[in-house]
Amino acid sequence: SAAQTQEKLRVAVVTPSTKSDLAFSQSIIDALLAIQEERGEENFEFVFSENMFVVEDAATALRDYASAGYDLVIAHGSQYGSSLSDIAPDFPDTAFAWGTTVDTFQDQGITNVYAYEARSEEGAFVMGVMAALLTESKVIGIVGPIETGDAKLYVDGFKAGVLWQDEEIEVLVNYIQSFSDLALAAAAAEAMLAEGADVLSGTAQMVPGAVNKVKEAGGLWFATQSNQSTLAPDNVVASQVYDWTYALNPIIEDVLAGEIMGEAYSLTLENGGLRIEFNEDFELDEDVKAAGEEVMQAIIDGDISFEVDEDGTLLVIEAEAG
Amino acid sequence: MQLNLPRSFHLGRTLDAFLPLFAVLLALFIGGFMILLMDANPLDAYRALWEGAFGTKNAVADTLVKATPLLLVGIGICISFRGGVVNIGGEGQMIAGGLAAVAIGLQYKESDPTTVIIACLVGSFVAGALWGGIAGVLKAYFNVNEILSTIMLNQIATFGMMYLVRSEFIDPRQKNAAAPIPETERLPRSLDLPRIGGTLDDLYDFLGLSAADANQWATTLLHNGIVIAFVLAIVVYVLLWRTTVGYRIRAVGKNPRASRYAGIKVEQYTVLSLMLSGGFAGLAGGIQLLGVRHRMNAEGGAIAFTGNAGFNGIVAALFGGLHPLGTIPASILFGALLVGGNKLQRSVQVPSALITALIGLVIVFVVASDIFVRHRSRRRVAVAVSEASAEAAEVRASP
Amino acid sequence: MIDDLITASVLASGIRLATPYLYAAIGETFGQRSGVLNLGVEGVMLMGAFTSLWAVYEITPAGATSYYGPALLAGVLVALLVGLVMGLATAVINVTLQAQQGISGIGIYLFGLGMSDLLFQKVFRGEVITVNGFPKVNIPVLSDLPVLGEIFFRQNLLVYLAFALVPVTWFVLNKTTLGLNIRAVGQNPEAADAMGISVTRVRYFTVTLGGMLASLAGASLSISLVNVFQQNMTAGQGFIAVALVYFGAWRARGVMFGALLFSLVNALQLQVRTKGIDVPDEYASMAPYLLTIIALIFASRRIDQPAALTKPFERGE
Amino acid sequence: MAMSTADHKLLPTGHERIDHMEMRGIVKRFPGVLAVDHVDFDVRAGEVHALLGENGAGKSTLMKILYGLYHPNEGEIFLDGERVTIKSPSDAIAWGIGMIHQHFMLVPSLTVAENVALGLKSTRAPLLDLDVVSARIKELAKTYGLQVDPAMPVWQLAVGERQRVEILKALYRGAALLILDEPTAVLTPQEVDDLFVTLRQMVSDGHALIFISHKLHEVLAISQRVTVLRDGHFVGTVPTAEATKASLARMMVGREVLLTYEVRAQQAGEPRLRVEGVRAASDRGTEALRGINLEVRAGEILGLAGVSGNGQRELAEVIFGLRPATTGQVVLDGQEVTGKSPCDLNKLGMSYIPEERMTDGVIRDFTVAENLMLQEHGLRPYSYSIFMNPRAITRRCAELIRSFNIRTPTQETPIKSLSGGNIQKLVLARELAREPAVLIAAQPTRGVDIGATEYIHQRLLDQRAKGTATLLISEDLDEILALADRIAVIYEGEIVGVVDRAEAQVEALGLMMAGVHREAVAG
Ligand SMILES: Nc1ncnc2c1ncn2[C@@H]1O[C@H](COP(=O)(O)OP(=O)(O)OP(=O)(O)O)[C@@H](O)[C@H]1O
Ligand SMILES: Nc1ncnc2c1ncn2[C@@H]1O[C@H](COP(=O)(O)OP(=O)(O)OP(=O)(O)O)[C@@H](O)[C@H]1O
Ligand SMILES: [Mg+2]
Ligand SMILES: [Mg+2]
Repeated sequence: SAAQTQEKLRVAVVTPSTKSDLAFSQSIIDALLAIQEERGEENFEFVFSENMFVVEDAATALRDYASAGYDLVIAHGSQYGSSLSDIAPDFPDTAFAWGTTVDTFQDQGITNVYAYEARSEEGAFVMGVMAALLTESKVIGIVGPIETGDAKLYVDGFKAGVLWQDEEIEVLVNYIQSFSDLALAAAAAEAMLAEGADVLSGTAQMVPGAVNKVKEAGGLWFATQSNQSTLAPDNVVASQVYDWTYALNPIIEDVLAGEIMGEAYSLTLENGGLRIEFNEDFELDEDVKAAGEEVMQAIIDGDISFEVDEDGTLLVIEAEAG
Repeated sequence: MQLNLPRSFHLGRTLDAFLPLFAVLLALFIGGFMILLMDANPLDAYRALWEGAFGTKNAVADTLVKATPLLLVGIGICISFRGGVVNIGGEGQMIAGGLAAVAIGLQYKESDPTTVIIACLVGSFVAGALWGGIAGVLKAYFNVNEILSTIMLNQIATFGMMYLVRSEFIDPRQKNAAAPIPETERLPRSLDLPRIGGTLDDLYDFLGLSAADANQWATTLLHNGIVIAFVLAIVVYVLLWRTTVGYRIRAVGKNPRASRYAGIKVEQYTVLSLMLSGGFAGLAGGIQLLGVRHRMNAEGGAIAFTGNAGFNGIVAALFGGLHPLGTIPASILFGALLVGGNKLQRSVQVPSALITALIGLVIVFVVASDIFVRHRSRRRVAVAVSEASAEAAEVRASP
Repeated sequence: MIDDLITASVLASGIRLATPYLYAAIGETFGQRSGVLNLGVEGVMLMGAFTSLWAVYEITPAGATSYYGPALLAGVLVALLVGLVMGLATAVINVTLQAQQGISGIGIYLFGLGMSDLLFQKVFRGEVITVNGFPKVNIPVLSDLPVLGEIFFRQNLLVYLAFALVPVTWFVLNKTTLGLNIRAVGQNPEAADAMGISVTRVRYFTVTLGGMLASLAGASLSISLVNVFQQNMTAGQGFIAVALVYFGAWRARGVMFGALLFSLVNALQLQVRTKGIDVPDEYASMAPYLLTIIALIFASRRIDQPAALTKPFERGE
Repeated sequence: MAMSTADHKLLPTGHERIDHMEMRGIVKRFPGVLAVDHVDFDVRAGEVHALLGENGAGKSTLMKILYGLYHPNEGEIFLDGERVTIKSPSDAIAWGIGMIHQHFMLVPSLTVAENVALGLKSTRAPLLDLDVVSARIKELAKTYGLQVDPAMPVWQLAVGERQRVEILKALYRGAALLILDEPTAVLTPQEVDDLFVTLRQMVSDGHALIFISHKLHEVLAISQRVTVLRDGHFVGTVPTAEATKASLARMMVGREVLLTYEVRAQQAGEPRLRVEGVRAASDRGTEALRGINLEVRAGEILGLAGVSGNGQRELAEVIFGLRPATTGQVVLDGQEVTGKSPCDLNKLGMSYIPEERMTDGVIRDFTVAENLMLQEHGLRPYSYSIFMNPRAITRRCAELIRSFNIRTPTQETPIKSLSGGNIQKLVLARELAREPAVLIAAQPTRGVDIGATEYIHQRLLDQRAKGTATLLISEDLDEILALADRIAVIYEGEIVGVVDRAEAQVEALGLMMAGVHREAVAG
């Protein structure tokens, strides 16, 4: 077919943490592996630079990949944006992708940068609703790293879901100001458990510390960014999984077609980029699952949608019945 | 006899200069097994490391850009360690400097760029100096150990930066975004530190070297921060060994009691050492901001901005024998390892952890090899001095 | 209000958080008391954290739902062994080869940081796995005490052991010939040498012991506190531990107070946020660091830093 | 060793004695220095063999070789005829050799008993047996007359007491041969007498002693034989009975040495330094000064006599702004300077030669030149604005090194490789050369060889002639009597009396030093 006569597509990705972080960086690597699987190694090659916390190192890597002739260079970290806006104009024939954001620098006259993001509040909202139905103590806790970006969206969405279902529930939120301190995440979870929380969730790579405390205490856990069921088979209810292939595939199609458009893609429940994966080992009450699926459908149908106001508050917008 | 000695002298010196290089090679040899373990070819890996650090003009430029904050932090470390204080606060001081630079730059983005750039750099030095000065005052007047306070102040600076960048300093464009990126506005391009590639090309032209590779440097990211750092290294050298202030800093560092007896105000010089040291780290932050980053971003914490230069600068300074001029090659070596290491990862696709471990090995081997240099140089001094004193004895005996 | 914040569970959590600091800082105290600064604690902690978890994972029978004693024992032993090896290497570098202790420590740190992650990726292909770590052991009778029981006596073995080390350390340093030698070597190695004590041997001992305790500190994270491993999971704790040695003025008890102060404030600041009290998160996170400094300003202390700290010893030829 | 022969008698400590120790053809080179050049030396049980020589002659080096601290480049050591290699102090200790170092080898933060127990096998190993050690210390203290409290931390002890701890350490380890490297340098005359009692007792018990001192009268009083070194060479060994101060001095220096001075009478001028009602606390928090009143006039040397530890150090530190006075004031040339910093006092022309020169007077890692410029580096012509002027500094240092005869390979040599006496000379050179208005000189000739002592005394007198007001703090009554115009005696933080030299009598001064007031003595 067409793809076979084509030259091999070469993709490079730069990630801030390690590719095995069970969270942000791992999700993009997993997506690229899946694409490679699908398209075949002979057609699709990808390389990565991980642990690029240092932004200037990431910039060097991006530039280097672009000059080495990679067809698509992915900057998987919102902190890489300003470097990307410097680099992209120097390589007009190379496609770049920047996650997670919606900004493609069109306003700066840059046309070869794609953007991708996950509407993580959607899945978070669904899981929040289920959490509200599952809690007996009426206390729910959420552990976050720092209050920005994807983490903030997730936390806000989860909280909104809980309160949408049941306004009486107390939601404890704790941004521990660290992506790597497992002990602190564990202690934050302990504090919440001690406050009576029986259902918890959390985002970013330090959450395994918290999962473990939930496991010890016999609480319930909702995961995000990747499937964490193996961490605590008895406690993880469901995981919101990011499938970046839904954002990457359209970009790759553009690149293969030689039409670099610089568009923005979002993972949503609707397009399947966001999936709620239920833990098979966990016996979830059918009613709760049904309620979750119902909300999910409402979001997919656009009956429930989300907006962020000027203060950064997440608003839940319900379409009028009918 | 007189002809003989100087020759062996030089030979000895040269060998000393190569000993650390042997140590690096030995560390890389051992690291080769680690690379094998990760199913990669060590030779390819090291070729990539070399290429990444020095292989192209771009690589050399990246290495020098990486070396700049290391050198600036390092010369500050030379001051503080010579002054008897262990400044582990480079990270926090760099952040203070970066914040000051971005604040000044954004505040006066309409004004004359040259003036603003200078104001940003001065501001970053002052901010770093004040942040370092806290540890200085705590040590001099409250007896709080500076290792403790600087480690703590690093964290405090990081959290402070994260707060400011998320709230007061946040880019107005991000403020209302659904998922705001915690970063400041980018400084206007007029405030970017001037690139010096063009000048270098002119220099090549002038020297008649440009035939083959004309205008090779112009496109690199090399900015004039490296020039500032080189000049300041010399300034610090002069400060430490040619001025009364430096003399007093060193005296206090070696023996505060005797210094006090000799009439030196020990507390003031302790504070001064930490302030100067912090100032240079702050300037490293300022230069990093104007030359490389152009904005602050809270994601990834301190390291995303500093690249660990606050710590690595200590290593560079100690590699350089706590001598500002020795710190120059040391920071270039270290910058090369970091830049080349990243290239190694890209080229042979080994985990970044391998490079981290490799750099650790190199550091350990180089410091451990130091003892041989010291012993050799001591022996050499012995020979030289006994020659000198024999000569002196002859002179005395002759009349 | 205050009652709400300082609850038994917050205090208990603070005590748990203090455990890794305590192991690492006590190990460092031994080294520094004999005149050797080891800044590489964090690297050794990470190695200990990974290897002990690996051992526990390998030995625990597949499908086990609760802890498996022999595996935990093996985890601790492996951590001690790894610490021994890294400690010995540190001693060779710092004592025999007389390396600048500041830099060699950073080298060891980076090596441990990289190596632990590398092994993790090699062994587990980078998958985060959990193990069944040390379970809580309720001390009979005492654990039933109101409040105090929850705070002190419902912890796990590695927590108890860490606190038990405090009086043991005090005893070893002050009541044994070994302790006397350590103190003398750290204060005046020339004098100790002139009395026929092998400065080198004493320092090898303390630095190796320091390595073992640092490694155990790592294990106390990975197989007792959080039961998982992740790259760089120590997140700077090793450096804080070094700072705590200065805080404690080179005494086990002082180090313990420092570790407790730091960790309790940390637990408390988490509680403040859990309670939804309106403080910017970053300010709350600063609190432990800030208070540690402030505590030192007000603590009037007699400071006797080991006079030979960081100074390699070499007898005149 | 096991075959105990009849003539191998045991010492009272229960250890075997060393009948004869011999060093032959010892050579030791240091960077730039031939410190010991083919030296022979021996000592027998039951004798004190004194080792004499100028500063830097190689005495300490030779002894450190015997104690295993240095390894000789050439030469052999024999113990009772048997050739031995001494690789380390523990070897030396095992052979029954003990050493008391010129600079004390004590751990200040430890107690006396802990210092003694250091390196010994405990009877309750691995636990400490400090009670056993303390008991044994008390026993030894009684046998040899060495009073000291085993439970005291060493940093709280006076120098004389520290000396005793050093001897106790050696005795405890059963030193059959004891090396004493300038043990009297820091002792008061009374303490020296006490020490000699101990040493004589040891000799009669069969110990072999090696005694190093710059004080010829001590050597003449205690030793049976004297060996003299000069510049690392062996000059000769003579029986003490055949030696005199003058002959020994000639052997050491190679020329005649003036052993007395002519102090020209001189009219003292205006008071330059006044101390009025000064009280101050000691490091331990006790009251060290209890209302001191003193006056030193231009062109006058005021000797401050007293047993060490009676407030001399605290007084000097208060005057020099290093220690706060709780009450009272210090007046310099009519201007009150109480509490001013050493920096300001330096500028006002005050100069201080601290007693602890190793820690307070020099920076060990600095070079000779850098140490010489410690105060003056900020003045013209040694610096202009903040820049130092290396040429002027080099010239200045060369001059000081020459005029004070400091033995150093170069100006750039780190001061720590100079011999003890030469370090002392350097400090004196620095302080005297500034021609101060007021000079506080604490123990200025302690540890300095006789040639240098002569020179320093001469310089103090020259300074006096130029109008300097000097406060000479010394425990050496001979020195005070030789130089001072007036003598003040300090006892427990109070001045018990001031006498003119002309009227001073040694016995009366001795009584005052023991706390008897001048009025009482006179009356
Ligand atoms: N960790 C501890 N456990 C039990 N008792 C202790 C501990 N630390 C100190 N103590 C008790 O407190 C007393 C004083 O403690 P401190 O720390 O001042 O003594 P130290 O460690 O012996 O100090 P130094 O080495 O300066 O003598 C000790 O003598 C001991 O009785
Ligand atoms: N460790 C060393 N390194 C270099 N040179 C040394 C060292 N120790 C001593 N010297 C040199 O060896 C020579 C002899 O020194 P030594 O200490 O033996 O003299 P000394 O006779 O004991 O003098 P003093 O009476 O001043 O104590 C001196 O020139 C000194 O500078
Ligand atoms: Mg005690
Ligand atoms: Mg001597």
